[in-house]
Amino acid sequence: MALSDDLRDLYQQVILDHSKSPRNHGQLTDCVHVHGDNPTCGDEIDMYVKFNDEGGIADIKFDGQGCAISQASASMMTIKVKGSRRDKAMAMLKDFRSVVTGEGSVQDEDALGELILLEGVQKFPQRVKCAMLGWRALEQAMQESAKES
Amino acid sequence: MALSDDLRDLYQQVILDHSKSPRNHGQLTDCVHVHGDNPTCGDEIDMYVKFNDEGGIADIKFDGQGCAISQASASMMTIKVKGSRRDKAMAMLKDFRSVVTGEGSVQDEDALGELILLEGVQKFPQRVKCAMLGWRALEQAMQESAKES
Amino acid sequence: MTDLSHLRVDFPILHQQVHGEPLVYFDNAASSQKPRQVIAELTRYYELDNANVHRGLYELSNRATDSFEAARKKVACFIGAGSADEVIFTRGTTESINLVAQVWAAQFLKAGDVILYTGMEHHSNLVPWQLAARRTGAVLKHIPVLDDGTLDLTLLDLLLTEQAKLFACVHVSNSLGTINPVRELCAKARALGVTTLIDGAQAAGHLPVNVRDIGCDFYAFSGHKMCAPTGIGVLYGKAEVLAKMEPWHGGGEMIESVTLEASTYKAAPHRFEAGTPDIAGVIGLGAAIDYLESVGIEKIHQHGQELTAYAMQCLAELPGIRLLGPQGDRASLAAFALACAHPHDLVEFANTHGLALRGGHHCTQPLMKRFKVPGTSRASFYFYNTAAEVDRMMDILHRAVTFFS
Amino acid sequence: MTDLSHLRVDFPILHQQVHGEPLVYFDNAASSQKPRQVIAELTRYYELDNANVHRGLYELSNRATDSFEAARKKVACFIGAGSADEVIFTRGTTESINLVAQVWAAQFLKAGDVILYTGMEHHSNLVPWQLAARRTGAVLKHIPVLDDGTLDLTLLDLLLTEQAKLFACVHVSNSLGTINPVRELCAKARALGVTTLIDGAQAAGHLPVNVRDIGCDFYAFSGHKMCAPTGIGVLYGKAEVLAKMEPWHGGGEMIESVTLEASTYKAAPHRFEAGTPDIAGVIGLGAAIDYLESVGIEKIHQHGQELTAYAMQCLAELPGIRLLGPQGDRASLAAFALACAHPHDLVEFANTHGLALRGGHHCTQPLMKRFKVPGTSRASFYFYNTAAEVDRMMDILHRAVTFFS
Ligand SMILES: Cc1ncc(COP(=O)(O)O)c(C=O)c1O
Ligand SMILES: Cc1ncc(COP(=O)(O)O)c(C=O)c1O
Repeated sequence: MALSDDLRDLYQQVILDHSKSPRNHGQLTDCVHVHGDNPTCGDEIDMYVKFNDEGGIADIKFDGQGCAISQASASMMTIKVKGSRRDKAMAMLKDFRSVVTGEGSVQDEDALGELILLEGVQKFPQRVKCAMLGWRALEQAMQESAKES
Repeated sequence: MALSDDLRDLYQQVILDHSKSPRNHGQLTDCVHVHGDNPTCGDEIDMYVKFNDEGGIADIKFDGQGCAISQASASMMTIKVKGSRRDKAMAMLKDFRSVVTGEGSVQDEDALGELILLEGVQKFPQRVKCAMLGWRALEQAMQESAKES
Repeated sequence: MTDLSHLRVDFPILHQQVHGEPLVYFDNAASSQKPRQVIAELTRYYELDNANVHRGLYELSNRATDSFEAARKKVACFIGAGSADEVIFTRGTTESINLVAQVWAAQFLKAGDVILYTGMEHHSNLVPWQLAARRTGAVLKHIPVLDDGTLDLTLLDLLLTEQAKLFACVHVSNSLGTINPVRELCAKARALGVTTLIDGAQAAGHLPVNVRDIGCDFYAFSGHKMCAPTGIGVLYGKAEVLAKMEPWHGGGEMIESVTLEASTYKAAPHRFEAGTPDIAGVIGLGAAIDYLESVGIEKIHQHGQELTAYAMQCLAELPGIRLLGPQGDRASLAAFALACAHPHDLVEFANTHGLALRGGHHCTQPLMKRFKVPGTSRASFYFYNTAAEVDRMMDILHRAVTFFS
Repeated sequence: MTDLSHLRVDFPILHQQVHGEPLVYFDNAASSQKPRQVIAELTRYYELDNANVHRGLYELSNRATDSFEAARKKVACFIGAGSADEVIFTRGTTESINLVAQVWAAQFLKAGDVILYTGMEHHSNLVPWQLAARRTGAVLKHIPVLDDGTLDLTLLDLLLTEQAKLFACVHVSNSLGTINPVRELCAKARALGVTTLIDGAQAAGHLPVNVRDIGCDFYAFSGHKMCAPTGIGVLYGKAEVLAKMEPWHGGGEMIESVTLEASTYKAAPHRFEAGTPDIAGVIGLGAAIDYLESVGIEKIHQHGQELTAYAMQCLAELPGIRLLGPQGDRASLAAFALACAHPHDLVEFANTHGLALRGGHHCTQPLMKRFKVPGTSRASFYFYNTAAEVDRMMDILHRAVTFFS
């Protein structure tokens, strides 16, 4: 029955809530737009990011369809990174990857806030790519904005 | 030990003798020339046939390289078909195929003469195509001569 | 209901616990399980007869070659081919289709010719034609799918014309369960001189298949979906059509004579089977056919229809469910979307209770777009599945609805 | 002499009588036998884990996928590849070479470019290039073979030039036993920007192979010749080279996104593995590698060299024998022609005494022409063969000489 507990961990109330009512859902104009997908699953995400002059994240919204994990992860992410400096967002990305894969050490757990709840993904290695879907799109958006400037 | 007996049957002295000193070995000019081969084995034969006006076999020689069975069969065949009428040669071809495959019935055993010795091939189905190599070439030569006339 | 549960003893894999609960394997459309008779035949072959085929003159090689070619005859019989020479062994449906999309298409398609397929094709019957179209300049068209999961045949006269040089169509849809009227479609195509390829991945071993009755030029299927080992499949090709086709791969077994500059080739089927074949796989496929025939394809089909009808009826009662595919005559699978849970979440939940479902696009992305779903959950059955297993599935799905709502 | 006869217990097939005498299996270059560990792994897989890979989110599919990808890593390690992504699974050497001769050649060869191979290539490394040359207009050249069975490297500077765009070369000749200096050849090719493909069918599993040390762009081999199941093989491709290559077959597993009109594709290796792979075959190949590594490739190589040296020495005493191939460093096979008997007759005779030899052209017709023989008889060994078996062979061959003289 251990796996059922793990499952409960994976789909905690907060996570289901985010997946059903994702925050920062929608689109932005005049922004960097990245489309990300998970070919194996068919999950898709559109990430819209506005950067400020220093490369920090001024505004962010997302759109698309996917499983509870990918939706909740993206929703929680947008809350946390909105208004962040570039290096801060990068650090969170790195830390979050450690949280879901269980590899490497987390530098600043506090910064992740409730994103820590996605730790349950560790027990479901197939879902790591779901949890990372939004983050990978953000990473790409940051790379593109860096190239432009 | 039954198979050893079969093997002795397959390679009777007469057969080995024909394979070592094939009769009607060589080439002819002004004749129908057919090249036959056994792609799986690499056996090759060149059959040279002169037809008379009625389509009978006036002269025949062969050349090439192959196993004892294919060489002996071709050698014995040339002796038997040389001077034969077309329909007679065709009948022998059919009878000989029955002898080596064991399928169908032999119409005129006497006509085949010592070719009957190749009956041992029945026990070695993989060698049927060896025994038939020269005959298939003859068959093709007869078809070509029929087309021409 | 037709009960074939006595056959479950033949399938060792079914008798295991997964996460503390009995395994319920409902992903048969992706791959079937193997009876001990097939596994035993592989072992027998490797322990007694193993040798390379066609080129040996010794006992083991003769035995291997005999079993190998006997399996080809079994396949020919199984699908009603005119001769064993019409049976080409491949890795599976995908390779079979690619063979045609490379060799036949390169020879017979030119710019502007139409390749017609349908909106419910598996990626394996779409992408090869897209690649062929890019190479030849042929144009791609498709027959759309109606809301009930059947083909929109009102457009057939418009689409299936003499301009269409090839018509590729799935026999049984792996995403909808639709059984397409391939016989009628091929008859119409034939009348227009259009070459036909039927993707039988979900049909062979599930319902009676007779390629001469269907009247197709090519028929492709996979062994692993019908009790045979992985890595073996078949391309049936009509003798007249194969006779005109150039070789595909070059190598051993397919040649007649080779020089350092050029070569000549054998006739079909060996022409298309370069290199050492999957000998054990072919012999295993023969054993699988023996097994299926001992059960009876008609019985397997009937069982599948009954079990699916029962599952569809149970599923319909789930709150927020949307069932895809036709209602009446259909193949043995049920695909659905639940309002409360994305397929991946549902399948993950099911797995924690030992239930193997598949969630996703099922290699039919265009069809998912057509039905405006990100993916579906799918339960697909084979003759060893039971109504009791469907009941267990329903119990688990009800719990999932509670969990995710 | 290195004695590995204790391993014979692992090979059930070896312990049988053929025509009343103990089987002596000396056709290992055509296909090797399988240890019980590999057969057992196939059974284990089918009885416990069987499911389709990569697309499932349930236990069986996860287990199958894990074993499948673990086998890819084992292969990468086994041949010293830089990463598992450089390992593409195919049916065997022949399919591996055809993949390159179709995809790479279509992209990178143009009319007048030279494809260079050697006079000792297997048909599987000749015919694919002949077909590629016909499609692209490339020109075929070859390095001739000397009387001692080695390549005529005095012509190398003349033939291996910048005009050559591809150099295809067998690592170990299946007809002569020659071990070619592939490292030196590839170094020279690389310096000139020539892409290289090495046919490792007779090398992998027989001697240590390290593709990065060899420095080739492609390396092809078959599982069935190295204790693995039939139907599975490998194409190694250098990451930079694979990254530039277009897809080959279209279908499931190799796509990223598909619409009814066009598609995008995954990166290597999955880009080149369309459709359901031979899952059990791949896992069986992994088990074979485990087995070979537990024996030790160095030890296998040494045993082969010693046994072959012994066999060559015994054979040399047969009246009217002509031994082919180099005398010194060579692979574990002996090919010969007897004045008194054609290979087919000899092999037939051997078979009646339980001895499995091969007779014929060994898929190297041009080489047979080169040596002016209709074919040869070949005894090819693997680590489970013994000196006592060579003695039995000699006894049978002596009797054959008497019989046919
Ligand atoms: C040197 C060589 N290359 C290629 C092949 C072809 O291998 P396969 O038939 O497994 O594709 C063989 C074996 O027959 C071989 O010995
Ligand atoms: C309808 C259909 N076509 C083609 C395929 C491809 O079969 P395979 O992956 O065995 O090549 C499948 C199975 O995945 C299928 O369901």
